[in-house]
Amino acid sequence: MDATSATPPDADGSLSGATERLERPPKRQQQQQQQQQRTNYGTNNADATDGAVLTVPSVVIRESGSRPSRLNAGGNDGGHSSGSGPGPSQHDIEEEQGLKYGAQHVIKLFVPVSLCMLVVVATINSISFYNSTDVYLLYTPFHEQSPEPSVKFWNALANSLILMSVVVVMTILLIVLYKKRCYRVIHGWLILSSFMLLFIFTYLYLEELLRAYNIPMDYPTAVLIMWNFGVAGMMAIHWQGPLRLQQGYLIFVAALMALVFIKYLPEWTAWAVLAAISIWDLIAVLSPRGPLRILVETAQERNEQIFPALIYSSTVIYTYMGTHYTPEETLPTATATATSSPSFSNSTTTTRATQNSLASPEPAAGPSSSSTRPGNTRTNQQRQQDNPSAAEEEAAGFTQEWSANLSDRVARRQIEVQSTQSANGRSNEYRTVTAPDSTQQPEAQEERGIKLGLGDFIFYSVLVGKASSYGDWTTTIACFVAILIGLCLTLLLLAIWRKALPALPISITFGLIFCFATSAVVKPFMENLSAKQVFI
Amino acid sequence: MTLPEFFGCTFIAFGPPFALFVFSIANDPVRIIILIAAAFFWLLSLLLSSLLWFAAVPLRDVLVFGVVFSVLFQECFRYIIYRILRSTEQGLHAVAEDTRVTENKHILAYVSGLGFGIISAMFALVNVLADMSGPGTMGLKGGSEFFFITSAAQALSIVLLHTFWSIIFFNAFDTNNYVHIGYVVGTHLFVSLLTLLNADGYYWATLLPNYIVTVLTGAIAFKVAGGTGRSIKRFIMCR
Amino acid sequence: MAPQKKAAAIWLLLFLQSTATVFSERTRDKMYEPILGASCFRRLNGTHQTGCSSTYSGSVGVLHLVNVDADLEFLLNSPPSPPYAPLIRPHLFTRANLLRLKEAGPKIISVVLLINRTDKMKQFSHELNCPNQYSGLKLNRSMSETATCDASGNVANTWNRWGTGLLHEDFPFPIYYIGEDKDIFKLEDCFEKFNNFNYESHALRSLCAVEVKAFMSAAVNSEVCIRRTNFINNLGGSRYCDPMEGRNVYATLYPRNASENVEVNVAGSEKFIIVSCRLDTTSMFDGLGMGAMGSLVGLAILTQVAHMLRLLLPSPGALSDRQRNVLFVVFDGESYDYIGSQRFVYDMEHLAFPSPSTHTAPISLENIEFILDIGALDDVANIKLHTLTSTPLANQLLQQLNRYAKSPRYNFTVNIESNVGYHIPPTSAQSFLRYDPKLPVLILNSVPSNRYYHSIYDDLENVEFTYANASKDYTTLADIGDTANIFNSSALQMGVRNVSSIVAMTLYEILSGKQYQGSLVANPLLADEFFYCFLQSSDCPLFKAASSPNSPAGPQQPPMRYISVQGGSQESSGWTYRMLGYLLSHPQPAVSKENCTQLPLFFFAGLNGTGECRLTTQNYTHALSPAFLIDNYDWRSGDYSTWTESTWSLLSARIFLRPSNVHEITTLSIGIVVFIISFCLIYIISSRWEVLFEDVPASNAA
Amino acid sequence: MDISKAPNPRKLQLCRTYFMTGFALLPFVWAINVCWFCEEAFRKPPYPEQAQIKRYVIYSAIGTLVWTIALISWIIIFQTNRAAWGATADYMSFIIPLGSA
Repeated sequence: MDATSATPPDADGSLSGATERLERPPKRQQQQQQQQQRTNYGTNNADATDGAVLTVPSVVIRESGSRPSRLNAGGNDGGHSSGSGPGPSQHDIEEEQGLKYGAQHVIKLFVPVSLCMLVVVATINSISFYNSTDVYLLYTPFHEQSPEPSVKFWNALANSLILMSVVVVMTILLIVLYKKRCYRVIHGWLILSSFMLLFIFTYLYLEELLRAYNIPMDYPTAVLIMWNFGVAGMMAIHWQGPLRLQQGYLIFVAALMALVFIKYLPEWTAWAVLAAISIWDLIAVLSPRGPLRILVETAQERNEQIFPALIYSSTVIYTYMGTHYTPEETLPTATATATSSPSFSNSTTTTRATQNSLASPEPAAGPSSSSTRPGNTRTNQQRQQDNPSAAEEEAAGFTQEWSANLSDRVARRQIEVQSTQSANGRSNEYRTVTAPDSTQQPEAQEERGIKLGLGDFIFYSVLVGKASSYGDWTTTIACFVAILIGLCLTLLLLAIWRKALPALPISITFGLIFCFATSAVVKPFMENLSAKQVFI
Repeated sequence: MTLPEFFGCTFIAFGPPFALFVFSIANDPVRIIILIAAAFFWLLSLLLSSLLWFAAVPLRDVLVFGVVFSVLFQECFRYIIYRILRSTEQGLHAVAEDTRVTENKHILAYVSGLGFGIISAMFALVNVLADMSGPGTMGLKGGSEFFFITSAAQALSIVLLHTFWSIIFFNAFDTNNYVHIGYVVGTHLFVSLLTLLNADGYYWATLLPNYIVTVLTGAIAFKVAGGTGRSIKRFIMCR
Repeated sequence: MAPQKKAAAIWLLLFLQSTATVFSERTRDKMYEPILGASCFRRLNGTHQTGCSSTYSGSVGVLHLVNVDADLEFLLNSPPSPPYAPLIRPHLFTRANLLRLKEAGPKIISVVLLINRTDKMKQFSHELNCPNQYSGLKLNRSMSETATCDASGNVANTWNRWGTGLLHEDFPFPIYYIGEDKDIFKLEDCFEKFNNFNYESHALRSLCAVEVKAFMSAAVNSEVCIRRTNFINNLGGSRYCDPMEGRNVYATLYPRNASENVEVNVAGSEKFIIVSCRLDTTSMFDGLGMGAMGSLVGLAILTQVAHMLRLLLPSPGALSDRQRNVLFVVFDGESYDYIGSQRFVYDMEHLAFPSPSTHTAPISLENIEFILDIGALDDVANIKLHTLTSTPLANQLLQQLNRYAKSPRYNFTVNIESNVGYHIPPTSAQSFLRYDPKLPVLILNSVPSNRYYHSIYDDLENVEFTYANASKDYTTLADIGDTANIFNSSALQMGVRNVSSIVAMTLYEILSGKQYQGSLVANPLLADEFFYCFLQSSDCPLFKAASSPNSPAGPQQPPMRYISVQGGSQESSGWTYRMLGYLLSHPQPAVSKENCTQLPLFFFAGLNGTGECRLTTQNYTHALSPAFLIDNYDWRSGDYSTWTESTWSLLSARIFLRPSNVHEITTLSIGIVVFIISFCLIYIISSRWEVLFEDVPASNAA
Repeated sequence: MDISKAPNPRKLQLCRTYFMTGFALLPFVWAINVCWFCEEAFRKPPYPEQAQIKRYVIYSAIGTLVWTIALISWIIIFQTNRAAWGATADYMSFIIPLGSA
């Protein structure tokens, strides 16, 4: 190790030793095993200890580093989380932590995003149905029939403007509803939209899939498959199901949505919409009067825990904690958090319940009473951290039809990460929880999950799918890489700024640039090269 | 449908890189990110070089021109990556799951090199592979039926070469070893220009030297990364 | 701002101009070579499917040029690396050979290519020996085959003695016709270069192969595919087959007076002489086949008769009986069990002809004085007048015909004989006779001598047509001697002139009750223009004159005369409609262009392109078999035509090198080996990499 | 949600609900139930509710198996006899293949 980065770990090392002795050992061994399974260079002792020490301090750094800061933060600005600086040093440490979560969660998002894109691209290339636009949406009255590029351009512009206005209207409507606390309506629409996706669009997908391969199928079988698939999906998404299943369903739903966009949007309109959406995203999330921002703030005022319906999150911690402490109360909580549940309709009470369930452990849990008060603030803050996503979820409420779907996707498009504080809050409770922790360490990372709205999945996939629909794979790959890099940057900014960020602008901008540049400039070059088998 | 050909070539070209990815990249998020970042930078370099090629309309059919410049661009971007990685080392150190990434700088070099290699091989091969899955093979209008398999082999050598090059390159800048830098750029140019012969079907004339260069570079990289004959012996002795 | 804008503009321009110039070639362009041609496709009737279809993803076969039967034997008995795609010349494209290929099955023979090398070709007809064998006149309802032709008996007595009947066979492989020489050269060259040596090592070599994509959606028979098409079983319903349908064209010599309450009164006292012929032809391959001799000659004669009568009898005033009228009908889809005429009879039976939209009284079969059907006049010099039974009408007509035919004044060298009995040709008349054998039906038909009936080779060579392009007025009648210097007496145009003049004169005599004395005869120039339009190019004077002024010129190809399906190109019926309209119409100098908009008034371009308003009498009737109108029609009953045409997504062919199995397997195994080795190796290295790179710190000491 | 963290009564309740839901022609739900609670039912140290969970899991497994067999056999029957059944088969079909009986 070189001298520069030596000191902090050492300091932590000692601390970590202490904490370790408290309750880590089982976990540490288990950590070793994991390393052995995961990484194959964990065999000899030096490494093993290395790994373990490294992991445990990584928990503890947070402890020592950010607890005071948390206190300050809690004191100064009632948990307005935007990294309001305590000492710069601590700030740096926090940043490092942010980066650290970033590093893991970036991958946790890469996998599903890539899977979603994979599904879309594979479909586009195998099922010609999704490749040709013959039917059009109600919202794109101009069909770009004329050969004139200028006319096409105006058509595309007009279409995208119409779509965007629909989106804006829906979002504002959403704000109103949310302010009026019409959770029933919101949730009804939410269920309806996912129902549509899971049944109707899946039906369409199955049909086109079978037709593409000319496979006969009888109605009893088809209906049975649809029924099973749909109901299981509704259960997994809106009620309770295995996390993997839920994530799988969310990815599939996003892919379906993307395919529908690709299928029904005219050529240029699709591109225009992509651009417009990302701009709108920027405005809605960042501008002080942006609707999503307003939603977030209302949510924060109400101090509500809101369900992440149709948002891809790798976290299950609320469920876990809630259920762990107050089972009967937190049934709604659990549903309301990990998966969006019908029982959210009686939201306020349940969220209160959540709060209790979250706050109550603290006294029992905290090694020192000092950690309890922060604990409370923490939970609040954490809740406030969650709210953006929450707010977006409400947006999901609005989806009934095309526009609705669109709007909620748009509204839901936002990245949101628990701040270090909340993370520590959990890691703190962790210590007290003697849960059977075969999967605790991964959990510990999963909990402060970055949430990525399905909207992002959808529009990323639309971009890549559109690119691949031209039958040139280099373009597809370029878009893919560009989008991932954009996502990386977004998450980096997220870790630095600690505030809800729009996930589309950077990625989509990169994606568009690379898509057009590749198909226009790089493709001929590469094709000349690969035709002559020249490698560069 | 010559799917066999397709899978065969895919395995040849992307099997080893895939194995490398699975065993040495996949389980460390930081490495994955670096890999993708490297790929992104390679894309940038390609974009620049093809823009140049594109703008220079008269020189379009003169592939040598494009090749040389793209090689130079790639090396420039390799250097840029080097600078970036070295400057963010502290951050990385804090971020990294296991500090080996930063302890052993060669891992960074290796990862970014692999990123370079994979993306360039993909760009060179993916469309060919896509065309391969049809019912036919090469050779109707000139071009031998070994077109695909040689392309795959070339792609593999390119992946490995990029990895080795990056290791040598990074270390060379760490140690101001200009010979190595020259070697990297030189061999890169040599290999790329050599592949120009493929157009005339001198497959062995290109493949053989390329693989010789690959092995040579691999050896140098191995030495640079701190391998020695003794270590190999010990490695084989399994002690 | 400004400089930036400028820069952007420059970049944009650069992109645009350069993207235009950039030529980038995908690898597949070097692997595949498209082959242009026409494909055989699938048609279905009530009981069977006929024609051919490729596999869903396209049939691939190794090219093998078949020059002599021995090559075929080689393919069938000892194929080194099947499946093969024999390149067959027309003279080897016989029933026997094709059936053997069919028996060999798609494992051995996956594609058949027919190349346009017509030397050695003696005949080429894929129609049955008895065309429309199952839909003609039947003696009694029990028997399924027509009584007018004996398929089982002596082939010489059948109506198409050279027919192989392949048009009604179902093939498990696609058959692709390559007409262009350059494509044939491509194929032969590829065959010579890669396949035509060292046959033992075929299994080890990459061979030149062809892939034909001609996948047909429909299957089994019309009943099944129509049922499946009509049954909406999911969101995006798919069409499997479409019924063959077209348009019959009819025109009356004199305009019929419009009557309002059309549904009640039948055209009581009106008497019609129907002169009919067929419009369509068919062939095995999509979009090919002109049916020059098979059906076009008849149409030409009908056109000229109509035109001549129109000029000889300008107004009903000249008639002995003013209630008389002549109805010229051109039936579509006759090649497929008389679709047009069956529908025509069906409509008349149900008083649905003409359609109420024309506001004219419906015509029933009682209104028909007699029917003169012009069949296939393969030999325009020897014509038979066919009738079921010898009636006074027939005798009188025959005698009149012969009078003009034999008359030294005109010296038409035409010999017309009577033929009484059941041996009547497969023409539209059979539909009428089938409805009621007692109908007064006379058929002009010659002894069949067409060796290319219903084939792609029944073209202008078959009728030895050469376009005189005299560019004179063809809309007037010609004097006997006029055109002798243009056409020699044996020319097709003259033959058509003779026959049509004879018929026209006869009809004139019948209508007006007095013999024709004039010296004017039909104008061979009209026949000349007619054949030019229908055999060489739709962009021709006659069609121009018959269409409205400054309407776009027709395409350079002749109009397609296959009936096809709804939405298919109905160009032949369209052109016929305009042409008959033009030739039978009466000029209306009084009416201005503005008022000359809706039928029956039509504004023709006219002979010299300066438009003229004319009162027309022509119209369409729907030529769709009644089988598709009757609910729950029994598809096997054979009462009406049940022909449908399958839908398909694309018809294409391309040649390429098919890699040998050995090559594929080696590639795959090498790949797998590399994959596994690399996996193991890298696993070992990465598991013990510390050992390998022991002195790491030393290296990054710097 | 992560079942391993849920309290035992909750597990039992979930398992039962899934099992009951399965009766609504939902073999897939049963399959999920099996995969989800297999660990709970067999690998975990025993606790009071485990017996019931085990029972539900086993029943679900059986149900899934029966359904799978039934479905597969039906599909085989249908595909083999589709051509023979003619119109009925067509009216039962979700996708009728192109170009074949």
